[in-house]
Amino acid sequence: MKLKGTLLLLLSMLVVFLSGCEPLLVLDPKGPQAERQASDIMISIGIMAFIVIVVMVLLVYMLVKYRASRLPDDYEPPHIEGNPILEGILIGVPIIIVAILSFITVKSNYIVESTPEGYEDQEPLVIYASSSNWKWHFSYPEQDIETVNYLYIPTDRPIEFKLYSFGPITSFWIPQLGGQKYAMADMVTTLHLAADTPGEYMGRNANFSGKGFAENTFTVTAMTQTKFDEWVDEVHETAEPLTEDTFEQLLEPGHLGRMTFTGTHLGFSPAPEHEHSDDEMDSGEEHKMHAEKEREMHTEHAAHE
Amino acid sequence: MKELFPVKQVGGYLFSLVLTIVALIVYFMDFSFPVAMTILLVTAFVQAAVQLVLFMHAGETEDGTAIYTNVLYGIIIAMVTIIGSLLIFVWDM
Amino acid sequence: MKIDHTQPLEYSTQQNQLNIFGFWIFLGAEIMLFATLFTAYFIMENRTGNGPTGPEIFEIGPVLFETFILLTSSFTIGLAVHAMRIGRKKAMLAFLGVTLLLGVAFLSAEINEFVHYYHVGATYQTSGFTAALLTTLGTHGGHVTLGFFWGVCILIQVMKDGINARTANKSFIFSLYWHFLDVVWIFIFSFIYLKGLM
Amino acid sequence: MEFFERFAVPNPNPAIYASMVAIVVVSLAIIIGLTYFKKWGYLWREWLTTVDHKKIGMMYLISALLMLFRGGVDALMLRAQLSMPDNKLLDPQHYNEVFSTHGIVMIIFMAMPFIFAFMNLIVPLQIGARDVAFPRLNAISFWLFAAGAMLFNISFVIGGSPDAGWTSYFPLAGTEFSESVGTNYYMIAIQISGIGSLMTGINMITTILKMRAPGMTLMKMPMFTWASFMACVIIIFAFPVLTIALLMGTTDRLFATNFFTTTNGGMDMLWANFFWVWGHPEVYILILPAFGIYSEVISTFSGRNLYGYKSMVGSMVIISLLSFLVWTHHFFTMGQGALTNSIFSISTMAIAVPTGVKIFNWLLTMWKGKIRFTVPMLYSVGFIPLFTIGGVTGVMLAMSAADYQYHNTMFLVAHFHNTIIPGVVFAMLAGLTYYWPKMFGFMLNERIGKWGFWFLSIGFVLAFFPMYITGLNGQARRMYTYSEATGFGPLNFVAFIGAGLMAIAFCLIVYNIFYSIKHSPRNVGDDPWNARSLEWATHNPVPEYNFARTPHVASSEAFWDAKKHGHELFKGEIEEIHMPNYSGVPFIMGVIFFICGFSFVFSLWIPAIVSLIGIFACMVLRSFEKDDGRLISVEEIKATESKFESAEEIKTAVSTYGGANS
Repeated sequence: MKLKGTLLLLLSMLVVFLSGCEPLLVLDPKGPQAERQASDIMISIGIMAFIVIVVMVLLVYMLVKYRASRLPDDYEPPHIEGNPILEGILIGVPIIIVAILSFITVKSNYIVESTPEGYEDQEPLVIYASSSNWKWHFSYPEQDIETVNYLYIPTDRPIEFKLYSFGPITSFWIPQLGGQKYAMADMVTTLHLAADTPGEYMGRNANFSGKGFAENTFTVTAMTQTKFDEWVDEVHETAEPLTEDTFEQLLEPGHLGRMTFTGTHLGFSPAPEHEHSDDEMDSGEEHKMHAEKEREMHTEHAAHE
Repeated sequence: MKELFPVKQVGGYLFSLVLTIVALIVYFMDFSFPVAMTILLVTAFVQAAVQLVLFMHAGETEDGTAIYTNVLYGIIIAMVTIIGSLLIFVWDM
Repeated sequence: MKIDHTQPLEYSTQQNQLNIFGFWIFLGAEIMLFATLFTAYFIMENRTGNGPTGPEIFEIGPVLFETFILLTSSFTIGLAVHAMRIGRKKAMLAFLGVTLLLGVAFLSAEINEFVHYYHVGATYQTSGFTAALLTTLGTHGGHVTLGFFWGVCILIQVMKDGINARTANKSFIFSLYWHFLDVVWIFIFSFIYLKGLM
Repeated sequence: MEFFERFAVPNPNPAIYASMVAIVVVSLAIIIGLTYFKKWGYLWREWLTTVDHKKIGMMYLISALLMLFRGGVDALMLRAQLSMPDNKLLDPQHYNEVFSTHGIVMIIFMAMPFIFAFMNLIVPLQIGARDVAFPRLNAISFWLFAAGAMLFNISFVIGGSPDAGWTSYFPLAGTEFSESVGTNYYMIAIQISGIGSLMTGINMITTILKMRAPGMTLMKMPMFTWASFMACVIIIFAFPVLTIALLMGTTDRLFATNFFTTTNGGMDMLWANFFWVWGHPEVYILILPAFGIYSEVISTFSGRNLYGYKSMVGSMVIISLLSFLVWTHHFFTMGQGALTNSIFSISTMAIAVPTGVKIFNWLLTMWKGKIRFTVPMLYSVGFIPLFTIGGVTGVMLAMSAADYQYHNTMFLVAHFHNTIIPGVVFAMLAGLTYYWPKMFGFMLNERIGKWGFWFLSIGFVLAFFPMYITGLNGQARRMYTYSEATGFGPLNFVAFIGAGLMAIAFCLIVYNIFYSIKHSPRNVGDDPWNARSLEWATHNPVPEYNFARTPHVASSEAFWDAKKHGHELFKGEIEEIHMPNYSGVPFIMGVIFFICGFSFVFSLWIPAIVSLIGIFACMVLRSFEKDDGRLISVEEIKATESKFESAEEIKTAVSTYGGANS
C-alpha cells in the first residue's frame, strides 16, 4: 500500500500547491484571458481528481477484498461475461464528462481567440512581437517605438499581439496574462491579451529554438495609461532611431539586454502578413507576367549552357 | 483469340476511357470550382472502383471482406488526413 | 508445399494465399503513402514563391498521352492474368511484355515532362510547389520503374518455368501492384493536372 | 585529411571521447570473445540468419533493453543538469543533443522494439501458428530496425547527434539552423527502422487474419493478439506518413528543396503537421500492445476471465480510428482558428471514453477474482492508478484553450511520461517477467523483481509529479537551465532523486536477469503461472515448431478450457511439420542499408548508389530464389516432445511457482 500512500500524499500536496500557499504563475492570472484559462484548469482538475479518486477507491477495494491470501484455498473465481447495463454506465458517464468539458472548451476557444471580455468597446493596442535567435523585438506602430527584450503595456486596454519570427518557430508566452501562441517565419499569428493590474510579469519563448533557448525571455511591465504615455514621450525624447543596419545587427544570433529605439522595423522589414492572400488562386496578371519573365530568363540561361 | 479478351476486362477498359473523357470536360468547359471538383471526385473514385473490382478481383476470395475493409479504412484515414490538413492550413487559418 | 488444385494456381498453396493477402495490406499502406503526398501537394499548390505556378507549366497533351498509356497497360496486365488463368503461357507472356513496354513508354514520357519542367524553370529546388509536385510524380514514377524491373524478373521466370503455383502467384501480385499504380495515376491526373488546368 | 574532417564531432567534450573509447573497447572485447570461444559460427547459424519468430523476438528484446539503458543514461544526465539552478554540468548544445536523442531512442528504438519483441514472441503462439506469415520478411524487418538503431547510435561519435528535439521542427532542423549532420542521422535512421516497422505491421496483420488455429474466430482471439492486431492496423496507416515526411525532410537537407523552408513557398508548419499525423497514432501503437499485456496478466493473476471481452475489443477498434483524428492537439497554438481547435479538442477528449472503458474492465476483472501479487501483477496494479493520472491530465491538455498554458511546459512532459512509463514501460517489464519462462524455461527471481517494481514506481512518482507543478509555474520544457529566482529548484531536485531511484530499479532488473540465469530452478514446467491462453499450451522454452500438433480452439482461453473443462486441444496424430529455411540475406540487407544510410548522412553519393544497387540486387535474388522450406520429420518431433514430457514428470512434485504467495 506504499504506492497508494505516496499517491494520495502527492495528490494532497498538489491540491495544497494549487490552492495557493504560493500561487503558481498560471493559476495567478492578471488578465481576463489567463483568468479564463485558469478557471478552465481548475474545473478540469476538480473533475479529473474525482475520476482518479473513484478509480483508486475501486482498485483498493478489489485488491483488499479479493487478494488470494484472504480467500479460502478452494475458492474458484466465477466466469463472468460483460454486463451490458454496467458497461453502458461505464461508457455513459465518461461521455457526459467529456461533453461537459467539450462545452467549456469550445466556449473558451472562442473567448481566448477574440478581444478580451470587458474590453470589447476599446480600440486594441497593436504590438508586433517578433523573435530572432534568441531575442524578442516589440514594435509599437501606433507609438512608433521599438523595444528589445522588454515590453511595456498599458493596463485596462486590450492588446493585440501580431507574432512572427525571423528564425525557428518560437512561442510567445506570458503565463500570467494568457496562454502562448507560435511565432513563425511565413505567417503572422494573432494573440489577444489584456492586463487588469499593473505589475511586472515574466514572458518567454516557450518553444525550443536552439542553443540560446533557455535565456530567450523578456519582462512585461503593465502600467496605467498615463504612465504608459509618459514612457512613450520619454522614449521619443531619448532613444536613437532604428535603422536598417542596426536592425540587421540585432538579428544576429546571440543575446542582448534591453534596448529601445524610435521607429519600427516594419517599414523596411515588414511582417509576413499578406503572404497568404498573395498565394490565392486568383493571383492575377501581375503574377503571371512575373512568372513569364522568370521563365524567359531560365530558357535563356539554359540556352547559354 | 476471343477467349483472351473477356467481356469484363474489355468493358472495364472502355468504361475507364469514358470516365477519363468525362473528367476531361472540366478542362474544356468553364465550370465553377465546386461543380468541377464534384465531377473529378466522382469520375476518379468510380474509376478506382472499376480497377479494384473488375481488374484486381478484390472480392474474389473469402478474404474479400478483409480486403475491402482494409482499402476502405485506408481511404477514410487518407480523407481525414487530407481534409484535416486543409482545414488547418487553408480553410481555417 | 501442399498444392490445392480446387483453387486457381495463384491461390493454390497456403503461402500463396498469404502472399496475396499480405500484398493487399501493403497496398493499404500505399494508399496512405500517396495520400500524404497529395496532402502536401494540396497545401503547397499555391505556394509557388518566385517560381511558376501549376497552370503555367502543365501541358494537357503529354498528360493525356501518359494517362492513356497507363490505362492501357492496366488493361493489358489484366488480360495477362486472364490468359494465365486459362493456362495460355504465350498469350500471357505477350500481354506481360506489352504491359512492360507501355510502362517504358510512360516513363519516357514522364522523364520528358520533367525535362520540360526543368527548362521552364520549375526545378526540384524552385519552390514549395515544385518540390511537392515533383516528389508526388517522382514517387509514382519510382514505383513504375521498380515495377518495370520486377515485371522483367517475372517475365523471365514465366519463360523459364512456365505457369506454376509460384510464377502464377508472383504474376498475380505484380498485376495488383500495376493496377494500383494506375489508380494512383488517375488521382494524379484528376487532382493535380486537371484541377490545376481547369 | 579534408575528407575525414566531416566525420569529426562538431561539439566534442570529454564524455564523448570517453564513449568513443568505450565503444572501441567493447567492440574489441566482443570480437575477441567470439573468436576465443569459437562462437562466430554459432552466432551466424543460430541468430544472424534466423527467421524463427521467437529468436527474432528475443533479439528485439535485447536491443530494446540496450536502448533503454542508452536512453536512460541520457535521462539521468538531463535530470542531473536540471537538479539545481544554474547548473553547469552540460552546456546548452549538449543538453539539446541529449534530450533529442533521449526522446528518439526511447520512442523509436526502445518502445517500438519492445512491443515488436512481444508481438513476435507471443502472437504466433497465441493463435496456434508455426511462425509468422512471412518469416523472411520478419527477419528483414528486424535487421532494418537494427541498422537504423546502429546508425542513430553512432551519431554522437561520428559527425554529431541531432539537436533539434525528437520532433525536429523545421526550420530549426533545416540546414540553416542545424548545420551538423545530426539531423541527417535523424531523418535516415528513423526512415530505415520505420520501413522495418511497416513490414512488421503487414506481416502481423496477415499472420493474425490468416493463420489462426482451427476454431479461433476473431472474437475468440486472446486479448494480446487483438491488441497487436489493432496496433498493426495503426502502423500500416501511420508509418507511410512518416516515410514521406522524412523523405521531404531529407531532400530539404540534402538537396535544398523547399518543403519546410521559410522562403520560396516552403511551409515549416507542414512538417509539424505530418510529424504528428504519424506521431499521435504512434503513441497508440505503443500503448495498445501494452494494454494487451495488462489484459493477459490481470486476467491470469486474478484467476478470472477478462471482464467485458467485447467492449475491450470494441474500445481498441475505436481507439485505432480515433487515433488518426486528433493530431492537431499537438499544436493547438499554431494559429489555426477556434473552430479547428474545437473539433480536434473534442475528438481528443473522446479517446478518454474507450480508454476509461478499458480501465474499468480491468478493475472488474479483479472483482470476485483471486488476486496473486506476482511481479507482473504488481506492475499491472501500479499501472492502473498511475496511468489514470496520466490519462486525465491528457484530457486536461486536450482542452485547447487551457492548452495554451500547458503547451511546451513541464506539465506536458510530466503528462506523456505519465502515460508512457506506467503505460508502456511497466507493461513491457510485466511482459518480460511473465513471458520469461516462455522464452527461456526458467523464472526471474520474484523478490528482486518486487524490489525493482517499488523502486521504479516510487522513483517514477518522485521524478514526474513535481513536473506538473513546475509546469504550471512556468517552467518550459527543453530549457537547459533556470535561475534560482524562478523557484523551480527544489522540485527539480526531487525529480532528480526520483530519476536516481528509477536508475536503481533498472539496475535491479538487469541484476535480476543475471541472478536468475545463475540461481533459478530450471524445471518450472509448462504452466508456471497457472495461465489461461493458448501460448501456455506448449512447452517452455518453446520448441522451434511451436506446437507438435495444431491446436483446436473453442474460446479465447483455450488453455484454461483444456485444464479445467476437459477441452481437447490437440487432436489426431503428429504429422511432419513444414518450416521456413534460415537465410543470411536479411542480415546482409541490414548491413547494406546501414552503409547506404551512412553514405546518405554524409552525402557520399558513390557508396550510396552502390549500396542502393546492392539492395535491389538482394531483392532480385530473392525473386529468383526457389525456397520451399524444410520438413521436420515425425521422429524428430516425437523425440523433442518426449524430452519435454520427461522433464515435466520430474517437476510435478515441485509446487507451482508464483502460486498463492505474498
